[in-house]
Amino acid sequence: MQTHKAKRVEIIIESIMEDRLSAALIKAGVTGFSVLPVLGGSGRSGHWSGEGQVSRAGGMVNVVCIVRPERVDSLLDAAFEVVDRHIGVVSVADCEVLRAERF
Amino acid sequence: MQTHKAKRVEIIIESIMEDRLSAALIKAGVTGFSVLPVLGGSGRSGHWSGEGQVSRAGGMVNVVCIVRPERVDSLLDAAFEVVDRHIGVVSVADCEVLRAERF
Amino acid sequence: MQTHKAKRVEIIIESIMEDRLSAALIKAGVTGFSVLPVLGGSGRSGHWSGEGQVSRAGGMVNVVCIVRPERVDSLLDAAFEVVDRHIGVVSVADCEVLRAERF
Amino acid sequence: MEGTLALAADNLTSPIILFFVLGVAAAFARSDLSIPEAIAKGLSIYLLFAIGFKGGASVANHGVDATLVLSLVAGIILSFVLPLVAFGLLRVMSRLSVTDAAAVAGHYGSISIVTFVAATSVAESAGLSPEGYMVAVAAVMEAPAILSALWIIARSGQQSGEMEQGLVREILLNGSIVLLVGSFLIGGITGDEGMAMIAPFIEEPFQGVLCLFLLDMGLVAGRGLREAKSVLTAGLFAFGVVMPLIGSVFGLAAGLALGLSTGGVLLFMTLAASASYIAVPAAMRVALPEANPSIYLTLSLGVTFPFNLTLGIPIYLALSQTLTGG
Amino acid sequence: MEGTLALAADNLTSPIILFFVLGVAAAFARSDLSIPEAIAKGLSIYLLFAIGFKGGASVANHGVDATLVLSLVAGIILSFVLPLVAFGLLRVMSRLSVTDAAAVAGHYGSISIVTFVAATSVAESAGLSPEGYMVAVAAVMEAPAILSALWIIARSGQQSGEMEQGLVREILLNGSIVLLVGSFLIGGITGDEGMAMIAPFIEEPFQGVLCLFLLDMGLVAGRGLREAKSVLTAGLFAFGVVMPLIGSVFGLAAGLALGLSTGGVLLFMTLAASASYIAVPAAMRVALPEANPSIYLTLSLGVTFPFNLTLGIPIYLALSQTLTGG
Amino acid sequence: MEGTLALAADNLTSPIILFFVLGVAAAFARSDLSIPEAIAKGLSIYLLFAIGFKGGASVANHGVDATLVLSLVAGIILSFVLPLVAFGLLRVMSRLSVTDAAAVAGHYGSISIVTFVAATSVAESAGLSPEGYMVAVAAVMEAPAILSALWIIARSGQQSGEMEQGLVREILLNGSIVLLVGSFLIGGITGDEGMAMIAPFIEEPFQGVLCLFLLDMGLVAGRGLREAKSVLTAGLFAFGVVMPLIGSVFGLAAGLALGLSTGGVLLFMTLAASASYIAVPAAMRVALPEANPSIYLTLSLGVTFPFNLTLGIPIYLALSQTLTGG
Ligand SMILES: Nc1ncnc2c1ncn2[C@@H]1O[C@H](COP(=O)(O)O)[C@@H](O)[C@H]1O
Ligand SMILES: Nc1ncnc2c1ncn2[C@@H]1O[C@H](COP(=O)(O)O)[C@@H](O)[C@H]1O
Ligand SMILES: Nc1ncnc2c1ncn2[C@@H]1O[C@H](COP(=O)(O)O)[C@@H](O)[C@H]1O
Ligand code: NA
Ligand code: NA
Ligand code: NA
Repeated sequence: MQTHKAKRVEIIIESIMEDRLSAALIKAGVTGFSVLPVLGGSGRSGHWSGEGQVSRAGGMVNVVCIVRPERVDSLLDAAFEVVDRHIGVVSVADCEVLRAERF
Repeated sequence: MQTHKAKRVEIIIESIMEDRLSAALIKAGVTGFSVLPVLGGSGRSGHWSGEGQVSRAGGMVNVVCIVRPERVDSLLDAAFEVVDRHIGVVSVADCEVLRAERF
Repeated sequence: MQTHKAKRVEIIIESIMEDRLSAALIKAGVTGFSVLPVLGGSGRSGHWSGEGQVSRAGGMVNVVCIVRPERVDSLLDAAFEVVDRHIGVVSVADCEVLRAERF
Repeated sequence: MEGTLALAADNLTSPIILFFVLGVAAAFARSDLSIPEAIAKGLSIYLLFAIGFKGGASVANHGVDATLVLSLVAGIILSFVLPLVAFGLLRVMSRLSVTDAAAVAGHYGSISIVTFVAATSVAESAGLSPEGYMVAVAAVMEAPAILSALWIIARSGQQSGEMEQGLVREILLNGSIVLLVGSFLIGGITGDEGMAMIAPFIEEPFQGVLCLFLLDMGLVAGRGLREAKSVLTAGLFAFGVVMPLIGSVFGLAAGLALGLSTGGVLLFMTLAASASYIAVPAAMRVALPEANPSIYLTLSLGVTFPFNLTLGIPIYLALSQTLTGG
Repeated sequence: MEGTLALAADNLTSPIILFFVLGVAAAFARSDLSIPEAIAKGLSIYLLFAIGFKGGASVANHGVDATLVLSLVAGIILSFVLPLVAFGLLRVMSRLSVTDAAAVAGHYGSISIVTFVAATSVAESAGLSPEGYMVAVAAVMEAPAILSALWIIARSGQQSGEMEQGLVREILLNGSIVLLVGSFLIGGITGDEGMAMIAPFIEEPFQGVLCLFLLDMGLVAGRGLREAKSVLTAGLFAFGVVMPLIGSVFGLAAGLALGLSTGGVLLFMTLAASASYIAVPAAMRVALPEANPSIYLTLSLGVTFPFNLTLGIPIYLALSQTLTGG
Repeated sequence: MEGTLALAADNLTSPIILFFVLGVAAAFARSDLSIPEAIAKGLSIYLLFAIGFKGGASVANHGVDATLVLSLVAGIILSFVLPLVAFGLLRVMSRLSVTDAAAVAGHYGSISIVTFVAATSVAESAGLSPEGYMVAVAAVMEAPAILSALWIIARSGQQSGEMEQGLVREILLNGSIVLLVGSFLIGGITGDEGMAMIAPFIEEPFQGVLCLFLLDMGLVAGRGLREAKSVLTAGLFAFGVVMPLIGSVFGLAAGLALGLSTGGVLLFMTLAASASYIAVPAAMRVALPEANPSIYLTLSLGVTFPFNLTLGIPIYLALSQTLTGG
């Protein structure tokens, strides 16, 4: 099967920032992304869990974004703007994709 | 810790196609996979969100499948069959695994 | 954007073992991790799905942990201890991160 | 006529409709109000469970007769036929591709269970007691329309119409049909005794749960309309209003021919007039992935559903009352 | 005897059982009907909350006496002892490994709260009023059986029996025990006044919620049976039917020795006869990961639970009525 | 005075408070008892829906007058002013940074809807009938305090106070405000007729749902307290108890000046005394990410909420009864 080089960017960010991140990604010309739920976690700011939570203050989501390698820099710049003052983790990895015309 | 080379295939696909994809993967000799929920996303066909949805029409899932490198081609062929006419993203990345006898 | 080399460890493990894994990771000096839900899957022990489940016996979670490369070995040792007798999958991949001071 | 207007006005200020409006308004204002997916599914399970059971218990009370069977047959036929009508209409009124038009047509042959529930409430307020088995008619009308839509595609020579193995079983055994039919049968078997046991669960809170569910539907419809403004041409919008009226006439004919009560005729009209937004969209994503879902979802949930809820049902009630003399 | 048969027949057509059957049938037919995980957990929280509170309020009304304490002690002893009986039986009736047999045995010493609730309904229909503190007996019987199972393993020299630190606390404080006991205590403290406040929430809708929960259990059990057909040998199946009968005899002896009312004896028999499918499976996954979960889940949820629901409870009722003269 | 003590004692043993205590205890004991996130959100949607609707229906019954408008204005002013008081107090009583102090202050200007509901129950038990529009006052008090907190930051020259575009809309249209106000309006429009339809859903089960919700709040609060023990200095703890008392005096003054009924004064005191734990934390995470959430959440949910629930409300009731002669 023919595959094409791409980058997989995963951004773990507070739920309340999701809309702002989406908007920034779209502005940066990203053609697609998916948002995965996160149940809980741990970091320098302590332990958290979404269980029983009513407020949107606490939770986080994992935004997965597969892009052509040449787009990754503008994506990271856009993501950084949003994440900057906030907690969260941005990682980038190499991957290959089927159907490259979609990216 | 001793690790072994493997491939991590992640397939973001419509929920309604999950059963067909599972069946195809198993037929292709894949020994295991896990299905992760997706809350929403954006792509060429627009924005979507699972919030408040009752129909199974809308949602997507992320099927994660770790395989030995030599199995990845038949896996991709099988996945492609199912995804072909549908929206969705297939990506492959290198990884290492513990307990290689499980794959 | 300046990025830094890191390792992305993903551990798919039974929900009931999550607390023990968290404790082990923290003991091994891991600075952060996130827990993602898993809806279902398939493996040598058969097919499972969280749908309609009340008991915590069945489900699994995906623990994602991004660490500096030099920490990955102690992390894997810690994870192995917990996963050892249990079902589950441990994978490691290279990635790059923004804001390396957080890891 | 005046009665109809009064009723329509009354209907427009019922909590059910106002909560739908609240949902649409919140979505348009981009409020973050939302109902968790699991809760929305829970509400829908409750509604199917309750109306299925009530229908069955009512049949247990009134006995089964030939009209039940004939009504089921009529429902199946309508569900097969209406997509052909809708498809023809769409080819005239819109510029949709064959695939998109067939997909939309499939939705209008099938039914919307919440519209059915709303019509039942209106029937009860008007002092009517529709045949309990109309719930079963609703259930049998869910699926045939899908087959019709696929047949239209197949006939048009489009590649995508081929019936994948397993699809028919999947369509016939989809969760909402199984729950509705299952609850109907259990209500029928356990009758008054069963009803006495679970009435406090399925009767008293029913209207309140319905309000919450309509709030959710409003939120989803509003979000859909916001996103899909561009696909909604004038022609399509007109179709979304005209088709339920045409469908209701078919339902009226069937109801009168079967000799149903006034309430039964009203419900038959409503079923024929309503468009699916749960079962058919899911089937279309599997069988016709090329069809654009925002077209059929926007039409069904964003145009036809609110039309039926607000104006359609009062019209169908007036017609059924006039023509059955009820 | 005739009364028992009539009751069993009646029982078989109660909505509760029919919804369980519907769930199993839907799973076997591979319908996509499903209850979201969060909703299933919500239903189970509701049931524990309601029966705990009702039990406590009833104790507040009738006062505490020595029998309460003795019943708790008897429950704990039964929960410790029954796994030994079950293990012995399994070694005779099946070819399970020591680990698998011990894991299964642990389930049969513990209890199934839904079976308990179903028996309570049957008791009430039969005009009995079981002691309110039987809920507390149910709670104390959840955990000891797990320790028994681990002790069996440890004695057999298997490596896996070692008691990990924290496990006992985890077992004793598992969510369902805490919620059941907590609600029981709060019901006991607030008594009639508390009951008056929340009765419309925990009494009226109870049977309806139970129906939905049993639908879910049927779906899960059906899916499990479909997947695990291969593990269910004739010997194991027989064990799943014989063991509850044996357990019920232990419960009967305890109930009679304690001088409980007819309803109390029925509930004690039911507790002893029932097998856990929530708390014990979770503990076994932690403590005995080598044991095959599809064996114990299939037996407990797929064989013993439906057996108790349909035939077991009427038999226990007949026995308890005959032997207490109630 | 004696009456107050008796009431406080009574209050302490209400199921509502005991379920909160159960939750806290379970969290401290590290039980795995938990309410799924979707269920917790569902419970909170139910509560907002119910109290909004009831408030609106009650206004429909009693008519709108100038006091309504003046009460809304007073609520808005209080919500703007109280954060300034709280901020001043915090600078004296604690060593929080300007950012943390402003964030905490914002919570105390806003309100906790569950505290409001608990006070309503107490009012009803005491035979009072508060003005229905107090629900609307609660709604308008949610947001202004957030703007006050950001203004404090901006004035202090801290960089983070800048008002991001979209934030104000987000704050004003947050889900709980929209649902509460929407239900209030619909209750007002549909009045008695609407109430008759959905009363069995929003009135009878209300107290039971509230118990479950408080169990959940106890679990969350307990988990928070366990994690955040270190941030809770003596000064902060004292603030969490003193600030509601000060707030209640402001509420008292407003209520008396407006000439509200005894129940209305009680509710105004409670609103002013309570601290937000849903809307404000979310806004603070967006606007002031540098502020430490465990400080404001622990104070609001772990200290002030239980204080109000147990001691505060009885005190406010005693004061309002004495001073209105009610
Ligand atoms: N190294 C990491 N790997 C994965 N997730 C992380 C990591 N660090 C932080 N997180 C997630 O981000 C949240 C906030 O992190 P922090 O800002 O370090 O408190 C944590 O609770 C985790 O959910
Ligand atoms: N590049 C991408 N990275 C991650 N997810 C994507 C990407 N493109 C599409 N998706 C997901 O697939 C869905 C359908 O994509 P599309 O077919 O482009 O509309 C989107 O709504 C996303 O959830
Ligand atoms: N190769 C794999 N890739 C992804 N997930 C897996 C894989 N193998 C097993 N799993 C997950 O781990 C569970 C238990 O696997 P097993 O121990 O093989 O039965 C499966 O049900 C899957 O959820
Ligand atoms: Na129709
Ligand atoms: Na037992
Ligand atoms: Na306040």
